[in-house]
Amino acid sequence: MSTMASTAYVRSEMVGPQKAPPSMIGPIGWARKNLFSSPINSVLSIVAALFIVWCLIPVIRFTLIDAVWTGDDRAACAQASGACWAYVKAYLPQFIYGRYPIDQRWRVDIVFLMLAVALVPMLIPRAPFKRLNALFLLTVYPLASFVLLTGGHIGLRGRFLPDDIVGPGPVRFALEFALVSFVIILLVGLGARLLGLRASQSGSAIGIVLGALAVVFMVVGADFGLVPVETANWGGLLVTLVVAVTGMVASLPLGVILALGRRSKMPVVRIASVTFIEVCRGVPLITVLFMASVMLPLFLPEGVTFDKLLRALIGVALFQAAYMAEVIRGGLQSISRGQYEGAMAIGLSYPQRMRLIILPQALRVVIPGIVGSFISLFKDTTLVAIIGLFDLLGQIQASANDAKWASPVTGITGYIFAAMVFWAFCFSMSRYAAFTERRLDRSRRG
Amino acid sequence: ASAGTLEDVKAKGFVQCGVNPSLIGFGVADEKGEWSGIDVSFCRAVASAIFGDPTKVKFSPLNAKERFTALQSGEVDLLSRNTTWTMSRDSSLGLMFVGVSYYDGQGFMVRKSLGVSSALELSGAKVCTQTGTTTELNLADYFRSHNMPYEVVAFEKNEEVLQAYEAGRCDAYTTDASGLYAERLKLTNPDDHMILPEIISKEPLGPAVRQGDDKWFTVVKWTLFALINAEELGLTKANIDEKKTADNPEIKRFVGVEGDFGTGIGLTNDWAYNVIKGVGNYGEIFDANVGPSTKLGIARGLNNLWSKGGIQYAPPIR
Amino acid sequence: MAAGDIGARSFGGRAAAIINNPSVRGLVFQIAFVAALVWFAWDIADNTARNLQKANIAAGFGFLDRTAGFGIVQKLVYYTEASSYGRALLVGLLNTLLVAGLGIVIATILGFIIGVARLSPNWLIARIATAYIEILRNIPLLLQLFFWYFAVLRAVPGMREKWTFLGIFHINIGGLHVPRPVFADGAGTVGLALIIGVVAAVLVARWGRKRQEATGQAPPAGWIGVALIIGLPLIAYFALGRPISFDVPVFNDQGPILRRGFQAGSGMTVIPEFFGLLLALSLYTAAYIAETVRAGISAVGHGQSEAAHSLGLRNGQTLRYVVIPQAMRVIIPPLTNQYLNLTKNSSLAVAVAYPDLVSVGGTVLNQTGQAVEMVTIWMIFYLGLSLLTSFVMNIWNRRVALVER
Amino acid sequence: MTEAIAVAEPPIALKVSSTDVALEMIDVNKWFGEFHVLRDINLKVMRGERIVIAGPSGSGKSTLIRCINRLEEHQKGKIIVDQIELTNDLRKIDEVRREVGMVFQHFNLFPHLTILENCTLAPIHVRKMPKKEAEDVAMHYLTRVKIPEQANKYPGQLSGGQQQRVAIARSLCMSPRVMLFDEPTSALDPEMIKEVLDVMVGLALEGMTMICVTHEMGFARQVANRVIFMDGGQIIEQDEPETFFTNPKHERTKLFLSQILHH
Amino acid sequence: MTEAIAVAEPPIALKVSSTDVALEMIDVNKWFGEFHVLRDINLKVMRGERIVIAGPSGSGKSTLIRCINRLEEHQKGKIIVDQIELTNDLRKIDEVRREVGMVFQHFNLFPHLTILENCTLAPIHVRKMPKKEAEDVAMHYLTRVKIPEQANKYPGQLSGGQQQRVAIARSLCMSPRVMLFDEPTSALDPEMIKEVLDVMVGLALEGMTMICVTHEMGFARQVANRVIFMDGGQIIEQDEPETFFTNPKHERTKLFLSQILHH
Ligand SMILES: Nc1ncnc2c1ncn2[C@@H]1O[C@H](COP(=O)(O)OP(=O)(O)OP(=O)(O)O)[C@@H](O)[C@H]1O
Ligand SMILES: Nc1ncnc2c1ncn2[C@@H]1O[C@H](COP(=O)(O)OP(=O)(O)OP(=O)(O)O)[C@@H](O)[C@H]1O
Ligand SMILES: [Mg+2]
Ligand SMILES: [Mg+2]
Repeated sequence: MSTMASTAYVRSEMVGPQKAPPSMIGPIGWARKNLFSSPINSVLSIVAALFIVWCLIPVIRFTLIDAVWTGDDRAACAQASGACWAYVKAYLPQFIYGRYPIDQRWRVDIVFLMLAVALVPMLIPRAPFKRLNALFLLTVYPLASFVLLTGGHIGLRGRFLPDDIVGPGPVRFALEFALVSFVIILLVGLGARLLGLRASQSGSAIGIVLGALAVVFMVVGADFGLVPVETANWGGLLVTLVVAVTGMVASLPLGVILALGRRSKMPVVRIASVTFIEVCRGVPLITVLFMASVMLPLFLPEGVTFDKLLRALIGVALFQAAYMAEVIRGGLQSISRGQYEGAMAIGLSYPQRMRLIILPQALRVVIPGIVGSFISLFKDTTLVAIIGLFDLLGQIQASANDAKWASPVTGITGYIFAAMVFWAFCFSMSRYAAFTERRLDRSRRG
Repeated sequence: ASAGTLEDVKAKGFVQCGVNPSLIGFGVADEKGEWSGIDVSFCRAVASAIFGDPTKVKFSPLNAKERFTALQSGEVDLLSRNTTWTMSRDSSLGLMFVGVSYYDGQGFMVRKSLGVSSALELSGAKVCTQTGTTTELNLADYFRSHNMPYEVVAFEKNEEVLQAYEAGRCDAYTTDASGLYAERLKLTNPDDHMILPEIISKEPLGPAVRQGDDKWFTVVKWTLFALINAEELGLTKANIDEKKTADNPEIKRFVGVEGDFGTGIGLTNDWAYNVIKGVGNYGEIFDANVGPSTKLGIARGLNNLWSKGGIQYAPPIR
Repeated sequence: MAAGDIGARSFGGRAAAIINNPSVRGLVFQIAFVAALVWFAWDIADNTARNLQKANIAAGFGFLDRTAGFGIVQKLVYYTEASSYGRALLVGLLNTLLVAGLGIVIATILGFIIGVARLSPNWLIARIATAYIEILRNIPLLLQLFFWYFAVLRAVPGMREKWTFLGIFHINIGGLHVPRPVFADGAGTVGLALIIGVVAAVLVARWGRKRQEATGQAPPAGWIGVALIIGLPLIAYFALGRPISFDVPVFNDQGPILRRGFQAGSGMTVIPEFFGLLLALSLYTAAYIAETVRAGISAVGHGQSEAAHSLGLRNGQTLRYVVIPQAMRVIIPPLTNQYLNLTKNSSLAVAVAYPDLVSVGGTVLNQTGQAVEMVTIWMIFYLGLSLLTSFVMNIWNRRVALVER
Repeated sequence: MTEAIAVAEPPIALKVSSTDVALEMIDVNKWFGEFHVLRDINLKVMRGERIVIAGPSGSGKSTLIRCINRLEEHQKGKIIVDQIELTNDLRKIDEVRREVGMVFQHFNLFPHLTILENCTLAPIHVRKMPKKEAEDVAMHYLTRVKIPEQANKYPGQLSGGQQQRVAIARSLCMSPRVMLFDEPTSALDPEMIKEVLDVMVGLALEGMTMICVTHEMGFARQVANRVIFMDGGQIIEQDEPETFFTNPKHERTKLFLSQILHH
Repeated sequence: MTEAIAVAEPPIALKVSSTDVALEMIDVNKWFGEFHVLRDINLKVMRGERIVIAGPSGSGKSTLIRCINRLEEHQKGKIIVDQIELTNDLRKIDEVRREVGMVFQHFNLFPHLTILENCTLAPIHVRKMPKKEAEDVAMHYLTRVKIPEQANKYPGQLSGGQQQRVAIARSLCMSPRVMLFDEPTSALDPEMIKEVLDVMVGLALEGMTMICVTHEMGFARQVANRVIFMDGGQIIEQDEPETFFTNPKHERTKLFLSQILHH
């Protein structure tokens, strides 16, 4: 140990921080660290740089340098070796509205505008009135959009009252509705009495539902003086958004029900939910769409028909609901047992526990998942083109063969344009999902 | 539904008509959503017959796969979508064709640069077509019966067939000849392509209705006949008002001045007058949509009146 | 769960107690639920039967024996227009499996490369990988499919021209033309030799591992294996007097223009529809697999590779023995999902004329009107596939689950 | 950890009703699958009584009190709370839960609601109280647990001790006639234990009927009328705290006490 | 926590080679980006020496020993291990790593391999040892760290202390000439610390060259030849443990020692 005495050492003056060698800092340091940290990396960097140039040059040439920006018909693009943006410009209204009558397009604009105005504050975490806003988005907005887009005034004629009492028409429908409502309220009241619940309470719940239904019927049946526009004339971005948004809005409650069903203690309910979910997730969307377009009519009694767009919507919504159910189930599983028990211990009933405690928390957790599955849905809307609906892609495809603009570059320009639109939508949504995910992480930690 | 299609149509106030959304000359909608084409005009004619108003019609664009279910399920009242009348469709799809509105036949379009002048030279060719139609079957029959090898590339939609053909994926594009003329217009250089003279199949195209509703069947059938008869009688949209008063008993019966033909089929007696007033006669429709003066430039050919060398022939109104 | 002596002492009647019993309520609800389901199903079945009867369509799978009458451009088994609908569907099914199988292989390889690239310390490489993922994942597959298909069609030479690689691979718009092997007597023996070669290679590999365990030194088992797999069949091939000949694609550049180009029936052709679909499917899925792989690798803590390094394991060994085995546990389940997605997505074939099960089935449906039967066949196929996969996955998952305290 | 209280205060003497039964368990048995967790439990709690349950881990203490408000179902025997027998009858379960408040080890506050909302939720939705009134009640109890100023914060922003006090206030807002506590302080840091125990002592002073699973022996000494010792799913011994701690009868009790007191 | 050892044993006296240099650092400097972590480090370790490095958090202790087996790259100066200078040469890095064993704070066992496989992985693949032999060696070291019976379990099934002992055994299986420890006990519960320290003392007794970042001052007193105190990326003071603890010279050392010893 004495040998070690010589190693005793006490620092007399401190070494101050020195500047890092130039190879460590600044652009050089950065490049050395990130691009040329080893011989292999240097080679890779050079190859990668060349690859980028090799990819970008033709893309830039095609989309910008050699592109045709102006022109009135295919003559402008016939000889072009770049994109034919003139064609996109000429067709832009069609890409957005399809064949929606030109003088009625303001209605679509309003629908788009309302969506933007209602959605943006919804997405900003700090914006106030979330609940009201959501209520608007899930009730008023769909109803208003329906009336605006179709023109409303659907012929409610009633079904079963004999013609000689009152002829088919809104009056008969109203009468029948009142009659049915009365019977339902009566039955519910009786049932509640039997179960020993307070009749007034269940009655008012049913009353609210029936009242809401009545309002819905009144709105869709009323004549607002709008020209009816058939869904066959809808197209482009309008159809894409209608399919995506409706699919989403409809699949949310369905997904919640399925997810709860899958976790239910009742075997029948559980098995039914699991079967539905797994079947939907196990088959390609396009077979579901084929089924909706070809088979659904077979399922319905004679004379009952659905609009083609509506059929696609049903198919998409059911399909999406299965995926949504799995996302929501993930959220439900992340809620600790203690929350269920806490809610039980203060005396909340099952519906109350779900509505007040579990779902609000679970849904918040799954926002990124929901946005993620919305992105898939948004991309999948293109498949409706296969069953002959004119979504953005279908519209672009149809127009690329329009005799007026057909040229070798028209089709590819259309596809590039569609790609840019879809990319912009999906990419911003995926960024948003990432943002909420980070926010959730933070709030969970903090 | 229970009451019969005619009553239903009258009750709802319009005819729901299934058409092709993208076949120039037969069924196509322009940018503004205005529909045109022979099949479309026929729908309007039916609306005119029932309501005296050619605009009381709504169109459902249908693709090849959906069209029959759409009709069977009652989604449309009438299918007027360049559909070939075949026995199996009458027998096993639950349809009834009311007649032939256009005598067509399957043909081939090729590039002129191929130097081919007859379909019989197409041995070994690659042929593009749309799936789910009779064309696929005719094609197979034709090449097999001539002992020629071939390869078929079958797409889901017209647009895709055309893009593939244009890109050079196949030597020939086959569909009904009328369709070929229409599709050719969409090519970058229509003049580089030609339609071969051979017609390899009989393709009588006509409107169809559901089986089991004879009343409706009769209305639609006679609307078609009225169009043809009008041409024969020389009645046009322009001159019908003036000829209405003519002494010709045939015309008198036609416009409903004489006889009770309209009420007999559940319509008003001036139903035929309304049809012509609304859409013109068969010849007018043909000329306006596909005739030589249009971009399609198809000659009357078989579709001329029987009296003028064609085979369009309608039973008389009497 | 005997409810004991209900209502013996407490208030409320017996009836109320029964009605308020959750299990009774559950039972009633379930019975009502089943009744509703049955009624619903019965209603649908009834409507369908009536509708079909009206349309004069006989229910049942009898139509599968009828003659199809249409041609199919790519068939792995014998098929002509005169074959039956059933056979046509088989052709479609095999085509689906072919494109899905190959797509899975390519997507996996590509996905792993890109996933690893995304974690590369090289900034440029990581950025390229990120860009690839962000672009491909956010554009609908159908659009990409059109893009690739028509881009491929426009990029390659026309029907009367060709690009040739290595003298035997020819590419033009008609597809990739390669020699088709023709088997004569003795070809079976060559096949047998190949099988023996593979078995031997496996044995050698196993011997190699044993040897390494015993001596610490690894013999070049890999090379020996390769030599066996290639060498044995070659020896058999020449020894038996070349029992396998090749039908070379015939390219004709004389005569009438239509006659020029590759002659039908010669060689083997891989159609461009297949390439377009394969390209789109594998590029698209690779983007997802890359994300999966990245997540899997990131899930293996940094400490693991540090520990491996400090034990003296080299980068490659660290990856092979430490990082990848752990990453795989995280990667495999989502990877399986991606495989299933790819298989399901292959149904988009219908858009580019590739005759897969859905596309051929669609034609059959349209010719026969047997919608219910066709949709049933589709569902059974895809469902069966996913059920099978998840079954296998569950077993595998249970086997590799980390043992915890 | 037990020092916080053990040192000081003398036991609280309070009137306990001798006729008014708050809760009775008669021959209660419970199984988890094959496992017999509760064995022939007999327990009678008079109104105003304060009972502490102690015992080694896994002895069934939590299960016992969770049976009382039917978070767990028992399979044999009777549980009668406030003259209501707990059966499968949903309405009775609801009624019992309304009468019985419960405080958990991990608080189980609802993180998506503010403190005030946590407290008013049940009064509004279960007792159908007007919101204004529910808020007044909630503020009253929050003041009592000494955190009125936190009413508009979220649980995540509070310390563990504060959260547990909110949990107690939340239960009190339903004006329960019996309060159950399942190790309310065992997830807390030592300095927070006292603030929670103080609140509980306050409750006891007001005569609340309480059943409390805890290892805070100081608290037991000061507050309980009776200490129950459980092991292996059965009640081994019960007695007044003084006797229980100074003179345990059963071997297991002695062993257990020696462990926790000398820890 | 330091009591476990501090109380008892006297310092271990062992021969240290005076000529045989195990490791030398000459004017080593390292930056993380702009941040100067290691400043002019000069350190010579003789074979058989046992060095303890102490210092406040963030002073660069971990970075220093991680530079020794090139888990971090230094930018200036020389590091020579066993006469091999660490440069960018991959082969030399490999060689150094084979000679140097390292034990981490968080064990970093491979969770997908059994204990035995954890220990044999490197010998088989790096030292090209036959499997059988590697297993014998592994069992030998596992026995030495007193867990031979756990050989076929997975790390997840072991307690922290056991895992850290496996980590030590795993390093030993490569027969390193120098062992580095980076706070090997700071992630462990108190009762496990002793079992790990015991193993380390055993190693020291056998004359292993060790560099150990730790705050276990009892261990330092008993085992180290030299204690090095770092702060701000520099070596502030080094001395024999006795002198170091009883008579620190530098102000910062005094401050640091007063803090950790009175903790
Ligand atoms: N849901 C359950 N399913 C199966 N066994 C359970 C369940 N809940 C508890 N047990 C078991 O029942 C026994 C009693 O558990 P209980 O939680 O009542 O004990 P405890 O006395 O509260 O213990 P601690 O002091 O650890 O909280 C334990 O062995 C436990 O493992
Ligand atoms: N990879 C890195 N990049 C940037 N800074 C780092 C990195 N690793 C460590 N540092 C910084 O270097 C300084 C020294 O870190 P080091 O881990 O060596 O400290 P330490 O003395 O081991 O501290 P502790 O006792 O907390 O482990 C710290 O300020 C730390 O934040
Ligand atoms: Mg407990
Ligand atoms: Mg450190």
